[in-house]
Amino acid sequence: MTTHLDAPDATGVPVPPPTTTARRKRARPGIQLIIGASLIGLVAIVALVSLVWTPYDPETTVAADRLQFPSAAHWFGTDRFGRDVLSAVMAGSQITLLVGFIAVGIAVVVGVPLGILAGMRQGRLGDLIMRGNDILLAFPGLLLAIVFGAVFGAGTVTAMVALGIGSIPAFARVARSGTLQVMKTDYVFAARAANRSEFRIALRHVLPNISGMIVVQCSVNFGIAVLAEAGLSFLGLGTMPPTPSWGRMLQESQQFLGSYDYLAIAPGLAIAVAVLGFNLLGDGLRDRFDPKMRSNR
Amino acid sequence: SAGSSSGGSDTPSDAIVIGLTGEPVNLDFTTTSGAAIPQVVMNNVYEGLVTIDQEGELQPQLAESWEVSEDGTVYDFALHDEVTFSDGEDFTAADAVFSIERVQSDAWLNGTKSKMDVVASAEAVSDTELRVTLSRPSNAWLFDMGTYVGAMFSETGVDDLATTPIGTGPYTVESFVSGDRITLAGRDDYWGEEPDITDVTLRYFADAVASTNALRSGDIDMVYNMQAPDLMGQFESDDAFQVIEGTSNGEILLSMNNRVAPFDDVRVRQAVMYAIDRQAVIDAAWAGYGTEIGAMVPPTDPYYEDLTDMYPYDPEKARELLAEAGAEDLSITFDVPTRPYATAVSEIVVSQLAEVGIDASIQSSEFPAVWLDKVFTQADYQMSVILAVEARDVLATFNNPDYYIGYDNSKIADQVIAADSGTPEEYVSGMQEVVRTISEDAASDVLFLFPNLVVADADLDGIAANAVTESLILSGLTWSD
Amino acid sequence: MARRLLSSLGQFLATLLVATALIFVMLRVMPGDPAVVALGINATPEALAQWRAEYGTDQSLALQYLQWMGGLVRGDFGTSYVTSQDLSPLIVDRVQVTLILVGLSMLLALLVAVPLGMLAAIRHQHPSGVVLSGISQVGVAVPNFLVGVLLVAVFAVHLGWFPSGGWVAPADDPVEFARRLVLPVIALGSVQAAIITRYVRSAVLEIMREDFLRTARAKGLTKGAALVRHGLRNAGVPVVTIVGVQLAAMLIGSVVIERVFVIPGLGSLLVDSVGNRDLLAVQAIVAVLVLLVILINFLVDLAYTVLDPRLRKAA
Amino acid sequence: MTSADFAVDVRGLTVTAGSTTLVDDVTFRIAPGERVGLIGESGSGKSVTSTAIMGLLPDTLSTSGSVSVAGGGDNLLGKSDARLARLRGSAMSMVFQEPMTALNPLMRVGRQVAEIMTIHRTASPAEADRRAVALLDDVGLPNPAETAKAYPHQLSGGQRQRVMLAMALANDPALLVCDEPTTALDVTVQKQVLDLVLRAVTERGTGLLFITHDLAVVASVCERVLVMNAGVVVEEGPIETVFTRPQHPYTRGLLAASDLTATDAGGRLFTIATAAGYDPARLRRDADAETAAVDSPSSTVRTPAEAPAAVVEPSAAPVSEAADAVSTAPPIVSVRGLTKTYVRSRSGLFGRAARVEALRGLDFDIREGERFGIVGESGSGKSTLLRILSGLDQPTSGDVEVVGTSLRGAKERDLGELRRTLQIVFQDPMGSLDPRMSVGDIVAEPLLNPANLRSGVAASPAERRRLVAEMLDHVGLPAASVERFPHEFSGGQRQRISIARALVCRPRVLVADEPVSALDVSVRAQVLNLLADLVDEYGLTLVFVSHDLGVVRHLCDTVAVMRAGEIVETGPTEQLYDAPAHEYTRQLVLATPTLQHTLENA
Ligand SMILES: Nc1ncnc2c1ncn2[C@@H]1O[C@H](COP(=O)(O)OP(=O)(O)OP(=O)(O)O)[C@@H](O)[C@H]1O
Ligand SMILES: Nc1ncnc2c1ncn2[C@@H]1O[C@H](COP(=O)(O)OP(=O)(O)OP(=O)(O)O)[C@@H](O)[C@H]1O
Ligand SMILES: [Mg+2]
Ligand SMILES: [Mg+2]
Repeated sequence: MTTHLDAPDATGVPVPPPTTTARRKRARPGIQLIIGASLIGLVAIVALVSLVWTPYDPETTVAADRLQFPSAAHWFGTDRFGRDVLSAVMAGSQITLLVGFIAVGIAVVVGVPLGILAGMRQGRLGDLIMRGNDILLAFPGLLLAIVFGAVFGAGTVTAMVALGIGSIPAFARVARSGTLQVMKTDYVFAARAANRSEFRIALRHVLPNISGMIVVQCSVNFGIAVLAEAGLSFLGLGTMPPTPSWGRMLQESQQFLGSYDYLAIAPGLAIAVAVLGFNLLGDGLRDRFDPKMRSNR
Repeated sequence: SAGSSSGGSDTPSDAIVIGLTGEPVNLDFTTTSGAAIPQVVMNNVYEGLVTIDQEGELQPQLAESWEVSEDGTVYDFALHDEVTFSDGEDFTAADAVFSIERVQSDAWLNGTKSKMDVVASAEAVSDTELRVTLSRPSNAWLFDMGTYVGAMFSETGVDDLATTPIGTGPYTVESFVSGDRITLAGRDDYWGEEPDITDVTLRYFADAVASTNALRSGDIDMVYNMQAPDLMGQFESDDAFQVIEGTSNGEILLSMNNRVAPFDDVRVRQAVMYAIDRQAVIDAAWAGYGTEIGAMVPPTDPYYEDLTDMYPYDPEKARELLAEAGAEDLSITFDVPTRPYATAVSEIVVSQLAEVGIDASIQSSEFPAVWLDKVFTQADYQMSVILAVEARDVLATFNNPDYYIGYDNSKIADQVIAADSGTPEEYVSGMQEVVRTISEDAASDVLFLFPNLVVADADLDGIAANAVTESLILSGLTWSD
Repeated sequence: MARRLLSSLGQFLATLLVATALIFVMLRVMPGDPAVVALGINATPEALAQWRAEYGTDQSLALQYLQWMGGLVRGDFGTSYVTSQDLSPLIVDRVQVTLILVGLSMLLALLVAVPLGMLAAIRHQHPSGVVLSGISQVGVAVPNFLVGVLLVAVFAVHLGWFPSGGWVAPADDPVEFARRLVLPVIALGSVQAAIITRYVRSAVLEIMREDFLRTARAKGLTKGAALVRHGLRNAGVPVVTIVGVQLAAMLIGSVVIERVFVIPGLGSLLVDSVGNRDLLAVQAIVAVLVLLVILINFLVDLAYTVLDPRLRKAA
Repeated sequence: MTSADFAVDVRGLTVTAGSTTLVDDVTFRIAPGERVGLIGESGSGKSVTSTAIMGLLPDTLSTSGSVSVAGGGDNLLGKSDARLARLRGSAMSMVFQEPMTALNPLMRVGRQVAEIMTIHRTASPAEADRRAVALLDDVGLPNPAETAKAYPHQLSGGQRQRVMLAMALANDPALLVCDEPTTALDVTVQKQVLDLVLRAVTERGTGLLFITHDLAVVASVCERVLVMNAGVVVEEGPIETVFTRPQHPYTRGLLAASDLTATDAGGRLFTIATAAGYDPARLRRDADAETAAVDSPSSTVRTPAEAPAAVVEPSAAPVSEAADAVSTAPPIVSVRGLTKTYVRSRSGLFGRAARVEALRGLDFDIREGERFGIVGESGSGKSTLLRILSGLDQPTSGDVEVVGTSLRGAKERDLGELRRTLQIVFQDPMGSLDPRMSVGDIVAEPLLNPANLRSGVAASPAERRRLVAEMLDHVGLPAASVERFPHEFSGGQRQRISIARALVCRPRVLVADEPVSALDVSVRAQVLNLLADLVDEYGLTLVFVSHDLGVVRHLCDTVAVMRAGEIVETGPTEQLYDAPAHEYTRQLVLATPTLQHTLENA
């Protein structure tokens, strides 16, 4: 499709212009940035701590302890296998972050170079890349995840990879539109006049100047990936038991709604906190990288 | 909806909406496997010469009566007169011959066709007299005729089995909205006693919670074969509903691949048997619903014997056996099909195995496709867990070395033939011996008998809660007021 | 304009062609023999071979692709291996369900999000705007299935106001159809509303900084009037973009809501067909979904052209 | 209060943003029909003042004082938006600087003009549409009925500014505020628009507040002028008086820096700092001489006026000496039949590509040591030509030879020699510096490629640091700048960084694309002086592009005039100015407002 309008990108996030004035003033970080970073920090710390310690082993079942309401021994209660919900929520943050990191990582590693290439080599190659991108755009991440689940077996890895591939177009677009803007600047002409190779220009001028937009896109897609993983786990196509996953905990808690509500509250809150954190972080970063927006928020 | 309190809508008392899980992909069980199809159509749309009642006993259906020859190979059936198919054709002995021969023909693709192998010939003596000759005596055959293998088809009504099944039963399929519902309508011209409820809607839910939500909000009147036992508690304490724990034919089988290490060693298999606390599995995985049966024979089968004491929970013994087999610190993979019961069971089993030093790592296998391909067809697995729903399947499971369990049947093969060909008494004792042998060899661990959990509006009567065959019998249902 | 249309159409078809080829290849590498899945665990090799011959799965890939494409062009998706049913009417049914669900949800989302987003933008410095913005921010972070599950728990199970799910075709019973749609549409629409509110807000904020809005005020329009008369259409482009993106995502994303509310939509059919290894069905559904996504992108493209005269003379 | 004695009355207007004061106690009054100019450097508070009058300041700024508009009642400051909205567009209206963005891109311009009448109910919708066409006709738009149906993007900048004006005048406001309405326009278009404004306000007796940073423009439009510096009006009076007898040193500085025809004893342009030696009165005398020159095109030699001792006539002397030497030197740049056609990327598989003929057959030579100026209006192909000369773009046809390298079809590796000998300075001082790199890195960048160095050997880091420091010193930047980033510098300083980068490898040819047009007059003089010095010092050949004739005239010895991708005239600077042979050149010269010229007319 001819959606090369350098209007909003695939995820619809309005593309901020390259950060020509990024370092302008060390403005105080916005409230969104602070809250977002704190929430993500919280999730990250919990994930790190859970690597070495959780109150109980999140995978060990204790038949005698099943379905206990929150207490001093089990702050968030226990599930139907007698597992500690707090431990499971803590350990679940690992999967959440992992899925986010890998999915976004794949999208960045593939999408950004493609986007830069398409932006720097307009003409056949660039056209070809963007056409391919448009085709990929027709396969949303969730669809890929479901189909890949069939092909390679459902699971965390499949979900991460599918979601990652599904977000490549978003990154390629952002990178391309940023690159197009950077390529129009005089400092790129100056670098050319100074006999710098295209590769050096990409590395030294394009990449640093579009990094702001990429970072914003990363945090947005991180949130999307977390939600998508939860949805997939809800469908039974995401993280497989016994590995704790927030989406699956939520799905399993369904049958206890009305009698053991705490089972739904803990993972539901965890998902909301993580996604909210990434979204706020994204908004905050956007404000920071796009000084135009700053005065208005 | 009918009779239910909270829904508020007042459907007439000849209607019912039943919630089920596991939608049939089509209605043709002759070419498509899976219990969901016979669940709907057997006894409701199709009938057999005989049927299996709620206690697991054979009862006459289209056959008024039958006589078996002295040597047990010739069956003379006297058929009901005035029976018509839903397309208006009369049911005659010729149709029965056609139906039996069809199972043996290429038209019938479903694997269960082997159950008809024993039939040498079938002939229509008159319109109401049918003679079936077996190549050898078989105690199992007549029972099998009560399952969908024995369904009676009309010679003229087999063109579109997938969507338009034509049988002699009290109902016809009115519509099939895939992904949502099947509606059945009572026949005016049914040969037997017409059912009270003539307007039956079967709604399919991918998820047990959704079905109970529908029940609570009055959308449906009954949830049959509920897959979320933890929800039962809420209904037990509610007077508007009745909760029934029926039995079934389904055994939760912890299958071990007898052909590959470490389970090619009988001691390791026995160690697993001792390592599992089956009651704890039932309690945690299935909220206490389910029955320990000790072997792959449900109490409704004639040759049932209580073998639950054979392998009591004894982790110490398990560790000893493992040590003896030189298999301490065992690491195995555990292929778990993506079914609620399987994931629930596997989490407990893994925990219990860990206690005796077996480190089982769960590997999810999508069900049915991946599980069937990998575990079942290629037998590329070490341990798995599956609900075996077919009736009298102990022999199908263990009396075949090529089966995915890979149990060496050399000890039982002859016993089996002998038992099947013997008198009913010899059949029972012979089979009990076979089952004991299988258990001693710890071919696999039957964790428990799967309950058929039913929750229904308190005013609903006549619920056939025992799933002795796959069939869900609708004709007895009635509203109490 | 006509040329632009034609060129978009050409791309539309080209994309479709490549996409279908991709789908085809992708699904051929799917493990699980459809014959075994269809015939079950005890099927004989002869029966399997017979089945394969009947459904043509023993032919070469290229031939199978050509046959499939030939069918697609005629609007024939083939006969399912598994259900032995003609896929076309089934898929048409399911597409309708999904389109109704998604369309109504998007409508609801827009009805809520456009005014709220504008309000949040105009009042971005007032507490009310900040609160609105905060609510939408939280709304975006809540998984829609959670909203669905809670809605069922409260409004269907507890209060009994609405059915807990299920689907009735509008032609069969329009009232029941509407009653059953209320909760799923709210569940799917509310999260979308939160997302779109954020985009409307930022699009309007962006527009509020535009020079021509200052011009409009200099002409004698108040802030609000200027925004309504001159800002909205300009904010339309980014909003149309996000609506397109979200619609595309919802086509498949609605599967979760379909599951919660037991709605027989295309997404559920896909998940079921994948589980049944109903290769042809999966292939057909993915093709339809991809076609719809491409169609949405195409329409979004056209919408840009309608909205923005600057894009009309391009090409 | 009678509405007749003033168009606007501003008393003690003060605007603050937090603790900073943007506009400080500004008081002035504009009589009906009076034309008042407001001048000052960028950031001096001109726009804030005008937006405050219109009541369009953002809520974050606070105001005090009073603003009254004829027919608008007393003090408007602090009145509600709805109340002010009734006055805006009827009692007072405004034309903004940026014609490209000030109109709603999605609405036909006719509707936009008609709207201002329907808003104030001065005409019924149908009547408004009809009057809109008449107004478009009034502001001299061709084919007004058609134009009314056009969208803004289908009009040129000048046409859009006319639409703005039509809009502003629709309801016969008492006050018209114009904030730099012509800064973004070409000189020829600027002249038309200025004439139009002048005529319109005179006809209607509208009070005019005209904001600009261009002294010549203000002199050509206004009767009275306010000079603003850092939010304070430092001087006020009739144009004549203020421009010839400025009382405030700041005013004098502005005048000195604006006057590109005057240099100090060292032959350098005056800057605000060196303005003390500048005699503004010479403008008046010059103006007389100028009139004479233009009036009698036959006289090709300019008679220097009786300038005061401190003022030496423009760079004419040194340049003409150089010119002699130059004419014999071999061409360092040789262009024959150069064309460049851009194919705008196709929008799809079947889309047809649009072609833009940016250059259509250029022929010229530039000789070693020459200072070659290129003037022309926007879009005439100046930048395209420079890009091709510097090997950043390929010619479509024709031959281009720069320092012996033929650029036609040249691959990147063939361009080493070119890159070493030719460097560029760009227009936008911010845009040409990578905001993510420190100044040291920016200036050192050309040194990273050994091919750029005379020696051909890679420079060691220490060597690079030395060369950068030396260069920064040369362009007058402190050594500590190395560590800092572009945003920490002012516009003039940034342009110095840009020049340092261009010269660090000691090129022989320096190509400059409008290097001073984004700068304030005060800084402009400094940068021009620096350029002149460096060209002399390094013996550079200079290719200098500008749309400002004055700048080219000061700096270059040869000028080529471009129009629509063609060179319409080339020749020695003085000759071209004094005896333009081509009609277009003549128009250009006439349209360019100079202080001398306009003061004479005033
Ligand atoms: N909304 C605002 N908030 C804070 N400071 C502002 C705001 N608007 C303008 N300023 C500051 O007020 C000062 C005067 O700005 P103003 O736009 O009036 O300058 P100007 O004379 O019009 O300059 P130019 O010639 O560049 O248009 C500048 O320092 C500017 O940064
Ligand atoms: N990359 C390009 N693709 C297509 N057209 C271009 C491109 N660059 C320039 N043009 C067109 O070529 C013509 C000449 O442009 P150029 O930038 O050389 O003009 P200019 O004289 O430098 O104008 P200005 O004074 O505004 O800088 C214009 O019509 C412009 O739109
Ligand atoms: Mg200004
Ligand atoms: Mg230019």
